[in-house]
Amino acid sequence: APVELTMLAWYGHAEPDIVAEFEAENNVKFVPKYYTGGDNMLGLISQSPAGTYDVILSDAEYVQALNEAGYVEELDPNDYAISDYFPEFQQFPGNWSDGKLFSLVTRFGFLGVAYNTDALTEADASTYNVYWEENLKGKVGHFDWHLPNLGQISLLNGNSNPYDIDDAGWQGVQDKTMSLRPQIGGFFDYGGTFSSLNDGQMLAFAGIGDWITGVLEKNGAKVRSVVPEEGGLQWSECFSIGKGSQKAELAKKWIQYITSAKGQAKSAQMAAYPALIPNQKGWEVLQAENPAEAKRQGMTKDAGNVIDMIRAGRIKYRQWPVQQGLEDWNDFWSEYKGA
Amino acid sequence: MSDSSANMNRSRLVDLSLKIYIILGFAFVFAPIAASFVFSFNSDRFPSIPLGHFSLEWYEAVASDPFAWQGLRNTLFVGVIVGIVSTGLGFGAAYTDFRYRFFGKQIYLALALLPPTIPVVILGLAMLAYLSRINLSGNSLSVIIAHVVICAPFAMAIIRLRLSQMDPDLEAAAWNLGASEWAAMRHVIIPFTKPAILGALFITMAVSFDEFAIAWFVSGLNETLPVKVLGFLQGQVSPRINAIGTFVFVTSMTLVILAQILLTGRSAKVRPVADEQE
Amino acid sequence: MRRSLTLYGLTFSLPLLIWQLLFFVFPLVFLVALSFWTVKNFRMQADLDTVNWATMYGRSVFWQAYGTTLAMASAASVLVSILAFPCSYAIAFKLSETARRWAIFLMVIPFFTSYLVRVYSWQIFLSDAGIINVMLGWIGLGPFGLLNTVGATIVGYLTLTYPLVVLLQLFSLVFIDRTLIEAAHNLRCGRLRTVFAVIIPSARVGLVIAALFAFILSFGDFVSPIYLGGGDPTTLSILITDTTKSGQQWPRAAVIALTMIATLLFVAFVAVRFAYKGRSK
Amino acid sequence: MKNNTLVSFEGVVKRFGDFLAVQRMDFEIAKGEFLAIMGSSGCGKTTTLRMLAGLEAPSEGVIRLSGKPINDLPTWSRDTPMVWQSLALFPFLNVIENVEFALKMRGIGKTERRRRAEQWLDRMQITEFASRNISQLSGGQRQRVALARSLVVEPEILLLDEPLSALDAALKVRMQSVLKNLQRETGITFVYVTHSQSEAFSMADRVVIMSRGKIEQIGTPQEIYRTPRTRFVAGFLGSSNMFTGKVTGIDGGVVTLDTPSGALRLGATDLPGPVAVGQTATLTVLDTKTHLATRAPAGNVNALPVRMIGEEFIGATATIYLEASDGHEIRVQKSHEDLANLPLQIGQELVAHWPLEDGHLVMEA
Amino acid sequence: MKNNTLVSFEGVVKRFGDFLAVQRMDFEIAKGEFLAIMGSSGCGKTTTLRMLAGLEAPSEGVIRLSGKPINDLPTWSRDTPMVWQSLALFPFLNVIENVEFALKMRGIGKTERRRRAEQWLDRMQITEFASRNISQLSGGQRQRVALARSLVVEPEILLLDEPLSALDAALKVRMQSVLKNLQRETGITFVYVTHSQSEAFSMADRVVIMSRGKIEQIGTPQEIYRTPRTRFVAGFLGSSNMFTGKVTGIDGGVVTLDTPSGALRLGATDLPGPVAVGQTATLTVLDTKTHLATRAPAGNVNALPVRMIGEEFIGATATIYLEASDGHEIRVQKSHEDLANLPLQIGQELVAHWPLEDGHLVMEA
Ligand SMILES: Nc1ncnc2c1ncn2[C@@H]1O[C@H](COP(=O)(O)OP(=O)(O)OP(=O)(O)O)[C@@H](O)[C@H]1O
Ligand SMILES: Nc1ncnc2c1ncn2[C@@H]1O[C@H](COP(=O)(O)OP(=O)(O)OP(=O)(O)O)[C@@H](O)[C@H]1O
Ligand SMILES: NCCCCNCCCN
Ligand SMILES: [Mg+2]
Ligand SMILES: [Mg+2]
Repeated sequence: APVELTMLAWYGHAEPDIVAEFEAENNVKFVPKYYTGGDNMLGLISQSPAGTYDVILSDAEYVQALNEAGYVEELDPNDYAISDYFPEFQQFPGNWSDGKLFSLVTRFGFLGVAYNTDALTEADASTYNVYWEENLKGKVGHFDWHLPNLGQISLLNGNSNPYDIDDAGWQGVQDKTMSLRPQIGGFFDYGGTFSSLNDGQMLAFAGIGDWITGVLEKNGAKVRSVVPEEGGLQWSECFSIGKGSQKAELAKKWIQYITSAKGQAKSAQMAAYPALIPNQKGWEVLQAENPAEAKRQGMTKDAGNVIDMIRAGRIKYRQWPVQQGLEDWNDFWSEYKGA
Repeated sequence: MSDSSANMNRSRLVDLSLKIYIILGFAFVFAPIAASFVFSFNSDRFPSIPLGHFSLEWYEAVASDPFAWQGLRNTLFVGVIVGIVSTGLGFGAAYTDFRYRFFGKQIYLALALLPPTIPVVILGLAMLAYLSRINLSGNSLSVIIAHVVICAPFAMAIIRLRLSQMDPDLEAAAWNLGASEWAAMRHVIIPFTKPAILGALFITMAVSFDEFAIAWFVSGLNETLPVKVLGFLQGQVSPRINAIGTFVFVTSMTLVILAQILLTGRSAKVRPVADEQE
Repeated sequence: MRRSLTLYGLTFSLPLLIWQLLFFVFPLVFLVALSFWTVKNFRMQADLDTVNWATMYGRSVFWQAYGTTLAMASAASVLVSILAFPCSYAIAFKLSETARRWAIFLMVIPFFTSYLVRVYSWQIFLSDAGIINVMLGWIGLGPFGLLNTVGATIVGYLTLTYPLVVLLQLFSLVFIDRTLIEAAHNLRCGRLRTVFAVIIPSARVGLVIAALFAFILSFGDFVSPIYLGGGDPTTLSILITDTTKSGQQWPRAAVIALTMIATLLFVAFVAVRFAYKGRSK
Repeated sequence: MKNNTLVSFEGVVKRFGDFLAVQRMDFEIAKGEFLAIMGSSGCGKTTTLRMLAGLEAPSEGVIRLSGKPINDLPTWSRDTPMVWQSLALFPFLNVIENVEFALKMRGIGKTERRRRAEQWLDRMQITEFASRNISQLSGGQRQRVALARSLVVEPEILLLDEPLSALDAALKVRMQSVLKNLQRETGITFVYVTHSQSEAFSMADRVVIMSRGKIEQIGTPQEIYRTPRTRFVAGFLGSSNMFTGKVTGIDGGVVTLDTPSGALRLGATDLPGPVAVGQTATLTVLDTKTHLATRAPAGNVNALPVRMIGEEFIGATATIYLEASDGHEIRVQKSHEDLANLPLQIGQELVAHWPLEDGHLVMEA
Repeated sequence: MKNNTLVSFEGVVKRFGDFLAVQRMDFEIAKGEFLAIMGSSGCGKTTTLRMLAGLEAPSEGVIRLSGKPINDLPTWSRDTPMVWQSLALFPFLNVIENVEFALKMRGIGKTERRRRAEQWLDRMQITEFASRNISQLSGGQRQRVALARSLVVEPEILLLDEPLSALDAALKVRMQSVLKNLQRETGITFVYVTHSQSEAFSMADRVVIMSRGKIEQIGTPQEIYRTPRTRFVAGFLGSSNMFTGKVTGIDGGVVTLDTPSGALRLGATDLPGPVAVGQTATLTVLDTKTHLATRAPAGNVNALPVRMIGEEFIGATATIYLEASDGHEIRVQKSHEDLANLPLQIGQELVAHWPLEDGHLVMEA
């Protein structure tokens, strides 16, 4: 019988389109536990016995928390083809702590303005100000998490470092955000975001990007995401090995596989939701396998590709607030919702 | 019973309106179930009107997902055991309330009825925290434990209601006729409460079949089907929801209809059967 | 004869007591303890600090959510009781034995379908391009914004509670002594009046318990407010999820949960008192 | 229909599925009459009352109230309050609220309602329980509440289904006179189902005797007591000695009957119908009209040799059990004084005798 | 305790919370005895029976069965089957299954069980209902099932709580003799709660009269009937005339009592206790021992001028209602024959009289 390898991840990461090949090659069977939010994940790990999860996928922000809490094993950088990564991703913040590697970024994506192409043009959507448009009243949705939404407003307010703002800047973000409240038609989780964009319930969406609209687009929905002129945010997913894993060796093998060029190309086209990949060689494989998707996502050698956008400074990492507490942001978000 | 009431005391119009009202009630209850059924055969991933074409794709997706099968097995296993255990516990509590008066009874009853009042998200975490500390987390057993906690009160309520309809002299009469407490239990209390016991068994099973929030936390990697459905809903919006829903629905319906037919058949010729019993 | 608990009595009383002590009270105690813990760097630490209580109770959004949830759950339980009563009444008194058995059977069916699935299905009805608006469109009406409204949340609550409430009501209605109804008629009490003067008082325990269950289920539900109400307004169940997003603020979530428990306990206590009011032991 | 007829049953039949609970019933109840209905258990008394109250619909026939057919009138429009055998008190109301119920239904104001209810509690001697729950009352107390609840509206007709059956003897007697007085004072028509012969006979103006869904006899207590029209009635009252045999002669105003106990005669004036020689018939004679002597008395009497087999004393009266030569049981009921100078020992040979005019004929075996 | 005592109550008290339902009760029931318990509604009859059956625990005192204290013996080990006032038939069992219940509990095999149950159905005349549901029976039919259910085990003692109250008169009489015969044949001790004086007096060997939780008198029917020991008993039986007054003299074996209706005398032989001049006491005399005449008879009798106010006939007897000069009501019960030569019209002046030895004294007002 195949060896069982447990994976705690967002939905999709242990589905056959991604893992089947690896499973067959290594006589492994993934047993996934899919979570629906980073906090949810942390809660689950913290209350489960050590060693429950062999492989853990988490957003970059949470990796630090996992690491500090000692929920993940140290990784050996030499085990992985980090040198194939774009330079920006080789020393990815949060993956390293005191010079030690604890997780490895595997995919990322941009968050901008998601919109319904029947209702808005790309030009309309190219500024966060579109959310305040009169004809979108009640038709703007929020992905229900403070971090991407407030980050976007911070960008709109001209903060070059959207998560590192002083009290005045924070107050400005709050005021600006509050002024958006009457426009809002709802606060949605992943599934709700999907359906309300798909059926036109919401015409514009804050706090998401291609990882939602890309899937919908593939299914023929008239939605797209654009990084507006004020800039976009970047989310990143990283793999770690769970503390106390009995199958650390196999887990390492998996991370090697998924961060390899071949694995990366697969990952970019993940059926559940598409994403960008940090492995340059992976780009090449993708280009060869599925040039259309490579083009759609902007992972080509052409100018203006996603790395160029990063290099041009148009993209900021999504991260925990620096000068305020996470609670301050979250509390404000709750108040905003309740307003 | 209903036709013994004299006809001049009934109004056809009122009776008809009420019957239509019953149908409207059922329409409300069944609309989402029916829609789910229809959309489970719809090719589009995101349900919308007009429909796409007929497709079994979502059933195939579910059927080929070993975790869905594993989930179904877990659900059934958990549900049946939860049904039996919580009906047993609930029966005991209902009988205790019916029969005994003792110091601290209020507290006892509070314990027996409180769990459904705890928000499930919180109860889930609290359960997980506690169960993992006593090494009972992350498997079907932990789901059973947690589900019995919230299901037993339902069983207790249903059975207690039935007991309150019993002539209190009945049990005493049985004792008086030489039945020990145990015999009276077996020959009087249980026969009298049998409909409620069956009801409780079904309802608690159903509650367990449908519970996802607590199960998400405590089931660990041994997920039940509702937890999977939650994953589909929160994580990807897939008509597999409908496919699973319809599949589970049809399966359990078949079982319930069978039970119903068996029970009806029994009661129709209750006497001959009763003659044979023991 | 009511003797003190014997081996026989204990056989019936103890299992539930032990089970709930082991698997309910202890987790609950843990929850209470948790509400006094503190969180540092995403990690919960055992502590004895009232900060969570002070913080939560000091926030207006908490009280807002509290008021909203209370109002919505109350509205739902009153509404479902009123909507369900004619149905359970009709099933109890207007159907033949066989039809009644089938009606009960049909009412049990929803329990065997996933609540999640049904709520998800309601989205298909209620969305702007959904079944209802399409049908209204045929007669030139709409579209109306039905989804992501309080009304939609209430529809979700009804989906959750209607069958249960009908069954519970039914259960007390079918056992009403028919001669009481005859006696009322005989004393000049007309059809409708008998419903209020005799049937409802006779079935009071069942009716109140049914409403109570509806309240409890609605009060704690997070599925309908999120998937049908669009997360707006914030209910306590949503606030719990939100609160945990401040980096593992489970202790604060515990404060909300304990407040909810206290509320539900109070409501249940009042309801049961009311249900059995004026009845002798 | 007579002028003062309040209720009439015309060809009323009641079936429950296949079961014939009441067979073609034709009778009338006069305004202000006190009518008692008696009969063996399950004979249809309650069903008859329920049809009158509008709680069962007749399967056939017409019931009229004040001349108007009421078959289709719902109960609540009838004003035929009933006192239930099972009482049917409202358990969720206390005593006085139960009594007030009907007044409330008639829209009578709170104060007036309370006043009238209290008056009835008083009359029924249950004032002290006014605010008790029904479950806290004894059986007898409950029955009085049920009575008060129906009487409080002082209706034109009152239907009572064994209203006193749970009361003790003393209370029963007191309640009987309360009821009887009330009926006289108010002129309310009472239809009173009872098992108690003494209740029926001492209270009722007329008595209906039913058997298996059929009316066996209607008449004043005297008529029924003295001249039971059927064997069933005679047997049911339990107060007659019965001798079945063949009619052997009808002449000179005297009918002769040949019975296993001996030849008996009776006057032909009060015959139930045409009688022919050879027919089978039963002679009945009240046990109180049956006399005992040590030897056959002179005169035109029936006399049968009998042997004493037992005796029983209740209050002022004694019942002597005897058997005729063929073993047929004969009872004689007398006051102690009347029996004082008879040698009453078990086994004693005596003669039972009665005047011809005290025997009655029933054309049944 | 006598040798043949089956049951004894020794200082038994029963409280429900504060309410004293049964007050210090001391009495014995002999083996094979037929004991009837009577009393007004709510006086504690059912409670007494339930304590004996082991369904209520005495608050104080000891109950013995065959000499052994049984306070702590559970019902099911007692073998004291009871016929319930509420019947308490099992609704989920049919008639014969109900009857078989106790046999089944005793582990008796299926065939034997069925045989014995059928025998009892037959005896109770309910064979045709054997497979009916309880809900399909009339009240009387149900009661017979309840009787059969308890009798089927042919126990040493049987407790009956108004077992015949729902039966019709004829059936009641038939059942009475069935019960009485059964009791005689089997020697089963019967404890029989009833409201019916005639039932109690005609069936019981001894009768207990209770009032408000207290035993007022125990004795044979004759004793109780002839010499009621308390005003309550006399009033409860409703068969005595009562005159309350002050004792004015005790001499020569005669006690004189000054009552509002006149001075009355009685023999001093049968006094309930020491009597002193000046005490208040009540003289009772049975209405059947009270005679009527147009003028005061000669001899040593009590005689009171009275006026007739009403009459009532039941069967062989008539009751004449009269009032004394002070308005006090007096009843006289006689056979029609006894009254034949009196001018009985309302308003007629007569004399009520009785021999001194027929009066009894009760030391109560
Ligand atoms: N709803 C019913 N369905 C079928 N049979 C019935 C129904 N009601 C009464 N009966 C039958 O009809 C007959 C007459 O019943 P009813 O209640 O009138 O008798 P009753 O004379 O009042 O008897 P009792 O003196 O025992 O109260 C009985 O044999 C009874 O079993
Ligand atoms: N469980 C109880 N709790 C409180 N009071 C009770 C209880 N059972 C009986 N009583 C009271 O005790 C008294 C005696 O009741 P019991 O039932 O023995 O009366 P009874 O003589 O059988 O009356 P009835 O002739 O009406 O049946 C009554 O006043 C009754 O209200
Ligand atoms: N179904 C899981 C999708 C995970 C996407 N992660 C990115 C979070 C964006 N806020
Ligand atoms: Mg009847
Ligand atoms: Mg009693």
